[in-house]
Parts: sequence; C-alpha cells; structure tokens
Amino acid sequence: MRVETADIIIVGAGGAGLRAAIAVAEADPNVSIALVSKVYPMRSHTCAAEGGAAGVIKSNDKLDYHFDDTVAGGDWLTDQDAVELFVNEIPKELTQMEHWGCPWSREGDGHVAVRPFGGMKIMRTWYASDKTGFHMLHTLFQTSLKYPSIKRFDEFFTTDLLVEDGRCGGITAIEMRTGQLRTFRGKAVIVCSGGAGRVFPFTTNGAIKTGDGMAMAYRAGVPLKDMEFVQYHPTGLPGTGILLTEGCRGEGGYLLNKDGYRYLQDYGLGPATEKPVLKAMELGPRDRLSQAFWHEEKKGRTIPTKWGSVIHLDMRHLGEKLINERLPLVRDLSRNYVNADPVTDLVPVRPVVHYMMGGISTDINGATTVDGLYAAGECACVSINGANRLGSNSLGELLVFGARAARHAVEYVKTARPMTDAAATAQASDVENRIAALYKRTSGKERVPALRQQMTMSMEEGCGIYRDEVSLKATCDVVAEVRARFKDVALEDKSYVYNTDLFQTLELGCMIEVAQALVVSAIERKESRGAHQRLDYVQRDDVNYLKHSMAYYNPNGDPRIDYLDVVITKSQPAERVYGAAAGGQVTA
Amino acid sequence: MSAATTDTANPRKPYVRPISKTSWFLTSARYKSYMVHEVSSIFVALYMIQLVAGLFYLAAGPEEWESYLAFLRSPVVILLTLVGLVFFVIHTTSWFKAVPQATRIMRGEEVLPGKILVTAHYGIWAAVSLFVIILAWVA
Amino acid sequence: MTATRTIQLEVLRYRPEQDAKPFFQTYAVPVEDEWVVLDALNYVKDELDRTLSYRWSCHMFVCGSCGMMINGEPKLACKAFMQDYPSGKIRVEPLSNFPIERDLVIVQDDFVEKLTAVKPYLLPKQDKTVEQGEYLQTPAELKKYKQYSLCINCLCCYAACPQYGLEPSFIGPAALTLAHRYNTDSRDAGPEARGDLVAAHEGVWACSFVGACSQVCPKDVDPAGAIQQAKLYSALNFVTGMVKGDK
Amino acid sequence: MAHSSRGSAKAIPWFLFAAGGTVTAFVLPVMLIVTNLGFFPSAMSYEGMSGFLSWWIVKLAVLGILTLGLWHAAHRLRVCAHDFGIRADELVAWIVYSAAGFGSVAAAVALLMI
Ligand SMILES: Cc1cc2nc3c(=O)[nH]c(=O)nc-3n(C[C@H](O)[C@H](O)[C@H](O)COP(=O)(O)OP(=O)(O)OC[C@H]3O[C@@H](n4cnc5c(N)ncnc54)[C@H](O)[C@@H]3O)c2cc1C
Ligand code: SF4
Ligand code: F3S
Ligand code: FES
Repeated sequence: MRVETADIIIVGAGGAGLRAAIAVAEADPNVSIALVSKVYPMRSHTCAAEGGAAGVIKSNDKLDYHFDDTVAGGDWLTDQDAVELFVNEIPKELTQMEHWGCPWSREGDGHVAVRPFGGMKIMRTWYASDKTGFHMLHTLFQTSLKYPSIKRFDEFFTTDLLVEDGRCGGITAIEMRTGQLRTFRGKAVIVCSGGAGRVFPFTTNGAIKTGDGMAMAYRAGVPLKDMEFVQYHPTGLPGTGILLTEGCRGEGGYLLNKDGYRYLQDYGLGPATEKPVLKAMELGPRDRLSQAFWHEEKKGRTIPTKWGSVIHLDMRHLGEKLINERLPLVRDLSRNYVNADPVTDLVPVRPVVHYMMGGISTDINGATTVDGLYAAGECACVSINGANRLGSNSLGELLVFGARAARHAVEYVKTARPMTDAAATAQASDVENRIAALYKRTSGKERVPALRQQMTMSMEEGCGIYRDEVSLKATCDVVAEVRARFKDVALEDKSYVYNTDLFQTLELGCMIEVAQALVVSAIERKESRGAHQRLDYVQRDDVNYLKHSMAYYNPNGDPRIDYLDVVITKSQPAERVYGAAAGGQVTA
Repeated sequence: MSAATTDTANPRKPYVRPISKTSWFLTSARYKSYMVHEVSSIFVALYMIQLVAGLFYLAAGPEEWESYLAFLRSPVVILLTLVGLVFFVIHTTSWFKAVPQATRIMRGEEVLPGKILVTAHYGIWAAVSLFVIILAWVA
Repeated sequence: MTATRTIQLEVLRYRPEQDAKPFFQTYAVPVEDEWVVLDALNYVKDELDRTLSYRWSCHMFVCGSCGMMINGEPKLACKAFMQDYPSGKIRVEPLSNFPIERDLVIVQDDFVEKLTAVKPYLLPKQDKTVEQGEYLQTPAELKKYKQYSLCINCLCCYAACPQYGLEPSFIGPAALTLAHRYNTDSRDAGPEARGDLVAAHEGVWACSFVGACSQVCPKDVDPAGAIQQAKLYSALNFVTGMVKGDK
Repeated sequence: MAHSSRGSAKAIPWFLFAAGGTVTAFVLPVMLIVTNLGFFPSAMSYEGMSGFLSWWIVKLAVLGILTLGLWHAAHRLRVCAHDFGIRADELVAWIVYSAAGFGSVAAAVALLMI
C-alpha cells in the first residue's frame, strides 16, 4: 500500500480545514501538511453559508454583549471559557479574512458593514451579500494556494484514523479516481470534516455532509458531545430544503401563517413591530422560531402543500433594490425553485435540519482525548454553541478554532513520537480487508438507498423539533435495525475508478453511527433545552442536566452515555428572554 | 480482486473526446454565429483593397477612375457588395453588443448599465451614417 | 409523491475498466415538475443503477460540482429544471473539452493547475497588520470586481469555449477572470505584481472573444467581459512599458 | 519571463484590431452603400471624389479608416485561419500583418498622389 507522510494531516478542506492548513503554514513553513478532502476544496459545504459571520467591530458593541448573546442563545449549555476566547478572537480572524481579500460588503466610508442576525442584541454580523460562506471558502482556498507546504489530496476519501495507545498517527484514505487505498502517516491529525445533516431526510446540508469525521473519531474512542442538539432552521424551501438565509429576516422579512398573521407574537417574541427589533419576533433564535412553527402546524394555521406544511416569508415590503443588493441569491433560489419572486410574492418556507451543535468533543485548543487528534469546525464540539447555535457564529467558529487547533498541533508535533510501523500497517490492512470484503460480498440482501431512506425518515419522525420517549425509542429501534442490516450490504458497482456506490456505502456506515449517538443521547436527556425539546419533559432541568452528554462508541450495541460538566465562568444560568423584554436594538 | 485497492495496478483510463480542428464550429449554433462575424473580416479586407486600389485609379486620372467605376458596376462586384453589406451590418451589431462587456464604466456606485452604452453606440452609428449620406448627397 | 410524467434520460456512460469508449444508456425516469436534472440522476442512482457516477453536493448551484452537458449545453444539473425540457427526452454528457474519468465525472486537474498559476489571491498594496484593522474599500470599489468574484469554478465556461478545446494550454475563462478579479481589487497591487502569465500567449491572447463562456455561465460572472478588459489592461501595460523602456 | 515577450507581441496588433473594429463598425456599412451601389453619382464622379480628397483632413481620415480597417481585418483573418484549423500561426501572422502594413503604406502613397 502506498504511504504518504506529512507532519500534520488535515481531513477536510472546508472553511475549518483550509483555515487550519494556512495557520500551520504560517506558524512554521517547515511543517509539512497533507490536506485531504473527499471533494475539491471549493465544493465543501461552507460555500453554502449565506448570511454572515458575527464579530464585534462597531463602536456601539462590546465583546461582553456577544458573549452574553451566545451563552444565553445556547441555553447555558455553552462552555464559557470557550465562548470568551471565541468572541475575543473572532474580530481578528474576520479582519484577517479581509486582508486575504474576502469581499465583505461595505459601508459608504469603506469600513465593513454589519447586519442584524437572530438572537444577537446588536448588529454585528459581517457579510458578503448573501454569499458569505461562498466568499470565505473561495478566499481561503485561493489564499491557501500561496503556501508551498500545503500539499493537497483532492478527492481522497478518508475511511479511518490510525490510533495506537491513545495516540493518533495518521489516516487511511481511498484515492477516489483509482479506488486505491493509501496510508497517510503523520504526527497529528486535524479532523475538519463538517456536519452530519444528511442523517435527516430534509436538510439544508449538501450530499457530502454525512458525518464521516465524527464517526471516525467516535470509532477511535473519542466521545461525541451533545449530539442530541440538532438545529432546525426556520426558513427552508419546501421540497428541496434549500436554505433562505436568516438575512431575509435580518433585513426585515416577516413570517406569516395562513391567515397572513405574524404568529411569532403569540410565542413570547412580540410585540410585532414594523421595523425589525433585535432578539424579537423574526429575529428570535432559531430553536424558538422552529418550535413556533410546530405549534402553528398543530393548530392548523399553516398551509398544506405537496411537500409538507409551510408558512410564508414576506419580503415584499423590502423593495427590489435592497433585495437585489443584499439578498440576490435568495431571489435567485426562490424564483427558480418555488417560482416565487420575493419582490412581488410570498415565499413558502418550513423548518429544515440545518446544523449539528454536537460533535467530536474537544477542548479549547481543538484537542481531543486522543493525543495528536484534533477537531475543528462543524464536526467538532468545543461547546460555544451549547443547546442552540446562534446564526452567524459557526463561520466564525471554524476560523477561530481551525486556527487554534492548527497552532496547537504545530507545537505538539515538535515533540510527538510517531506511531509504530507495525501498528500502522496492521490497522491499514484491516481497513483494506474491510473494503475488500465489501467488494467480494455478492448479492447482498440490503440496498444502500433503502436503508438510508428508512433511517433518515425515522430520524425526522422520532427525533425532530419535538421528541418524546416513545418517538425516540421507536427511532432508536429503527437505527439499531438498520445498523445490523448494514452488515449485509454489498456493492452493486464492483469497479475501482470513481465508484460512488462505494463512497455512498461508506458514508451510510458513518451516518448510522452518528444517528445512533444522536438518538441515544436524546433519550437520555430528560429535559427541554434549546433545540432539544421533549414533550414529556417540558422544563429545563439545571439540577440534573446542566451537563454535556458524552456518547462513547460501542461496536455491538447502543453507545454508553456519560456526562461532563459545563464550564461556567461569569454568566449564571437564567431564563432566556426574547421579545420586548430582551431590549434588542432597533435595526436601521 | 482486492488487489486493486492497493497500488498494484492503476485502473484509470481517461477518455479524451476528439475535436475536429477544421469543423468544430459546425457543432453549435453559437459557434456558427461566431464564425460568421469572424468571416466578416474577409469582406472588410476585400473592401479595403478595393478602396486602396480606387485611390490609385483616382490618382491616375479621370479615365482610369471611370474604368474603376465600371468595375464597381459589374454584376459580380454588385453581388459581392450586397453580401458584404450583410456581413458589415453583422460586424457592426455584434461589435456593439460586445461593448458593455469589454468596457465597464462606473457611474458613482453603479456600473453604467450596458443598455445605455449599446444605445449610445447605435445613436452614434445612425448619426455617422446620416452625416456621410448627407455629405454624399450635397456633393 | 406521484410522478407526473416519465422521461427518457440518455446518459453518456464510460466505465474505463470495461469500455473502450463511451456509449449512451437510456433510463426511463418518473419525474416531478419541480425537479431538476440532478434529481433525475439521483433517482437513477438510487432506484435503477448503482453503477452510475457523477459529482454533486449542494443542490443549490453554489458548490460547482454538477456541471455537465445537458442537451448539448454546459449547465449545472441542479439548475436545469424539468419544466424547461418538455419533450420528455434529456441527454446528459460529461462536460466537453475535458477528459472523461468515468461516466459524468471529468478530469479537472488542468483547471486547478491553471488557477494556481494565475496567483488568485490578494497581493496587498499596503502592509497592514490585523491589529491595524481592515483595508478600506468603498462600495463602488467593491462593485468594480464583485461580479468576477462570483465564480464557482463549475467549468461550464471551459466546456463552452472552443479555444480551450482546441488549445488546452489556454488558461481559459474562469482562471483568467479570477486573476482579473484580483487585479481590479482596489486593495491589490495589481497586474504587475501578479506577473504576466495573464498577458502571455496562452493567457488573454488565446481568447478570440467567442463569448460562449459568458452565455453559459450559471452565475453571470461574464468571463468574456473580464478577459476583454484584461486584454486592454495588458495592452496598455505593454505600451506604457515600452514607453518607459522596461520591456 | 519567457511568456511575456511572446504574448505581448499580440498587444499592438490587438490594439489596432480593437480600434479598427470600432471604426469600421461605425463607417463601413454606409461607406459601402455610398461607394459601391451607384446611388450617389455626383459624389462618386471624378470631380466630386478628387475635390473631396483634396482636403488634408479628409485624406487623413481616409488614411485612418483604411489603416485601421486593414489591421482589423488582418488580425481577425489570423484568428480565422486558426479557427479553420491552420496552425502555422507565426507564418499566417507574418503574411497578414505584412499585407496590412503594405496596404497602409500604399494607401498613404496614393493619397499623396491625389
Ligand atoms: C445552507 C447553510 C447556510 C449556512 N449559513 C451560515 C451562516 O450564515 N453563518 C454561519 O455562521 N454559519 C452558517 N452555516 C453553517 C456553516 O456554514 C457550517 O457549519 C460550516 O461551513 C462548516 O464548515 P466546516 O469547515 O466545518 O465543514 P465543510 O465546509 O462542510 O467541510 C467539510 C470538509 O470535510 C471533507 N470531508 C468530509 N468527510 C470526508 C472524508 N470522509 N474524507 C475526506 N474528506 C472529508 C469535505 O470534503 C469538506 O472539504 C450554514 C450552513 C448551511 C448548510
Ligand atoms: S466563470 Fe461561470 S461558468 Fe466559468 S467556472 Fe466560473 S461560474 Fe462556472
Ligand atoms: S468562450 Fe473562449 S474564446 Fe474567450 S470569450 Fe470565452 S474564453
Ligand atoms: S450540486 Fe452544487 S452546484 Fe449543483
């Protein structure tokens, strides 16, 4: 088997992976980097992020305000040391992006502009019209081309981490165009493989967001933290799940039920003012908005369509000029996919799975419980998002913690002992045999698409916006069953060159593990907090559950769930207030 | 077969589709219309040669000039003229169409809309043409 | 979900391990009106034929993965709506002008190398540390290059450009456009700092302004326009260089 | 850089091509009508024409149109040859540009003779 070596191996070339690679290159040009990604970097799902990235820069704002919004937004399940670090570092990171050429939208005097975002008390979200993630990703990718120490392995599908004695020494990855398995040996591995929204059927996440890195780390013994917290974004297009950014509401869009009524005022988010007020109405946090939809649906006040119930997003009063300038992609998507022009029509929307608050458990340096193994970006959980991420915090997160993990890894590799050849070879050949078995198995009883569909549907049914013991148990059973049946899948495509049947199969394997960690964590959390809302335990329970759930892999059954204390420094848990009482700034 | 997951053999064999170097432009309407405006240059060249020759005839005196005019009246030249005219108009319109792409003018914060540029070109074209015709008329 | 009609999806297949050359395979696919061609391909992949390979991810025309020839036109499969193909027959092929790796998957190394070669990153005019804050840029200065920064690298323009097909050394529309994007950024030191690959024979001068690139671009980037402007820059640069006598 | 000398050799002809394209776009259609279709016998008469061309400013304008038109056509013909599959670009360039140069000089000479 061919072996590649590098000091630091980065799995994933999205926002987090690229930021990490550049940080390594800048910290020490002599540290060699292998940047491994299953898609070309610019295809990574960071490109889909629309709205913006929050960072304190304007004179009316304070780091403490960003801290408070984030901690409260996360329903106090955030680690406050991490949040503090995050809000301190993000303005520098965003400025750095500017220095690398990111085309941030500007004010008349040439300073970067900020826009309002849900759950934020003050306008602080930097944006590049409504293509922020796209511009950030391309800026990072193009900037990364400057550094000779970054060696890219585009379209290499990582299958496993190589771990010996609690120390990570590399990965195995399949070169997609030859089907050949390769070993990558290194002293540190940074996993930046993105989220896992695809474990649900209706999601804003791209096809590649299948939780591969989470599953790899999990199988290698690293706990997945807070997996039960799944963010539904309130405004996805019915049918496709394509996202209409929160910027739509930030700029002043309304959410209307079937009677044309701004129903959010009935859910503690009012009063309904004409101009948007931060932290109120449409600018409330995502968990609250998605939950309000669920209640409206139960009351029969949503509009039924072939793609499920919808409510309307009304942007007509914003005018064509503003929409073209600040929300051009939204207009493009709505016109194309639901045949509604926001300038003149109401746009149908519904909540859609968007983001995983949970992920690979790390400390504030991105380090995991395995030495030399780091994680950053959406696949990781440093706990700045807690029980509910605020929109526009994750683009910042992947910069801050991508760079931190990288810098820490650069220090680590200076003294790290490499893994032994024997162990690396043995593990790699296990992987090789596993894949060979997939090829050899003939006429498997099970088909990948059918298993995937069965699993994702049951996730939506039993583990959605609202959950209870019964629904969760049912989903848990389905996932366990799918996991068992997955052992019988056989490849229907036996070729080696760009075999997407193989990759979808490996991805399904990862999704099953992630789904199981998710459902079991959800069953065990017997309270309602942030995005985790239980119909059978409707209150937040700080006595028993002001803790992170930690799911540990179990090859033969349900994961073991353990708990870890939340880091609280200066903000004691309190009630989350939105609407008039939150005292948010009136925008524009 | 598991061997192919190691590097014993490289199974790649990228396929390159052949492109004809001499007839590629027949494969799409878009390319054909491009070739039409490229070919207009043949007529521009012919016309320029005709004009330069005409100058020499003019310099040579009235009789020579008369023979030049007679040449212009021959059916072949008339036919070529008519075809050339079509190509010239195609050249003009396709050239104008491309103007906003090749020149971006900022007006304050906005890029000057292409339509204005194109319209202006048509306006100037009309004015120039009218001017030449009047000049020829009064002569 | 009731399918409204069935279409014939003709897909150019090529499996390097078995086929000497590509061939068309037809699938009967029940489609919904709201679907895009990518949904039809996903239907084939899930229900009819696991061996079909193609790239896709975002399904919202922003990742640039799913460029392919659809009825002869380079398009994003996630932006090709069923309603626009009423005839009931859709022909899908890998992007023209690129080698076929397999089925609808093309080899795109060439583009990535060219993109790298044009130095598509900011070469700042002025040195400023992060602590000193952002470079100022007015909305008008932003607008000057913004359109050219919208390229998603989908390569539809390369598939449309005959000059690239004929002369693969041509740097091509998207890479040149990105070079121009930085050259015209008010924060950038400009064309001279970027070296003169753009002004080389295989740079802007290999473009004969066919314009097909801009006609097919799903993001209205207008690479043809960017290249013509870059020609003017290069030519002016050359002339001023000659006058100054440093070429 | 090796690139630049080769590449930039196209800068000057391209300038002339672009300028010529613009000028010809405005004037050629109407000029062709006037000169070749017999609608304007008095303007096209010997007296009319030589009188017209006795003005220096007119000579200059005509020279400008002819030179730019020739270079425009030459450059486009070079591209055309390439598009029709003729790959001897250097040779083609030499031929068409020489022809355009020769034509421009000839036009100047003829104008001086008038
Ligand atoms: C539609 C949408 C809009 C959003 N809008 C915003 C917003 O406005 N503001 C905000 O802050 N956040 C937003 N988010 C969230 C944010 O965009 C993501 O959390 C973030 O981009 C994730 O970045 P990442 O680098 O962690 O992962 P990604 O960008 O998803 O990158 C993952 C990388 O890992 C690689 N990879 C994965 N698996 C493997 C494997 N097995 N082998 C090799 N490589 C692998 C992939 O190839 C890819 O390169 C949005 C998300 C979505 C979906
Ligand atoms: S310029 Fe347009 S067509 Fe070309 S790669 Fe970029 S987005 Fe695609
Ligand atoms: S199609 Fe090709 S020739 Fe130029 S204008 Fe576009 S790059
Ligand atoms: S799937 Fe991303 S552009 Fe089509």
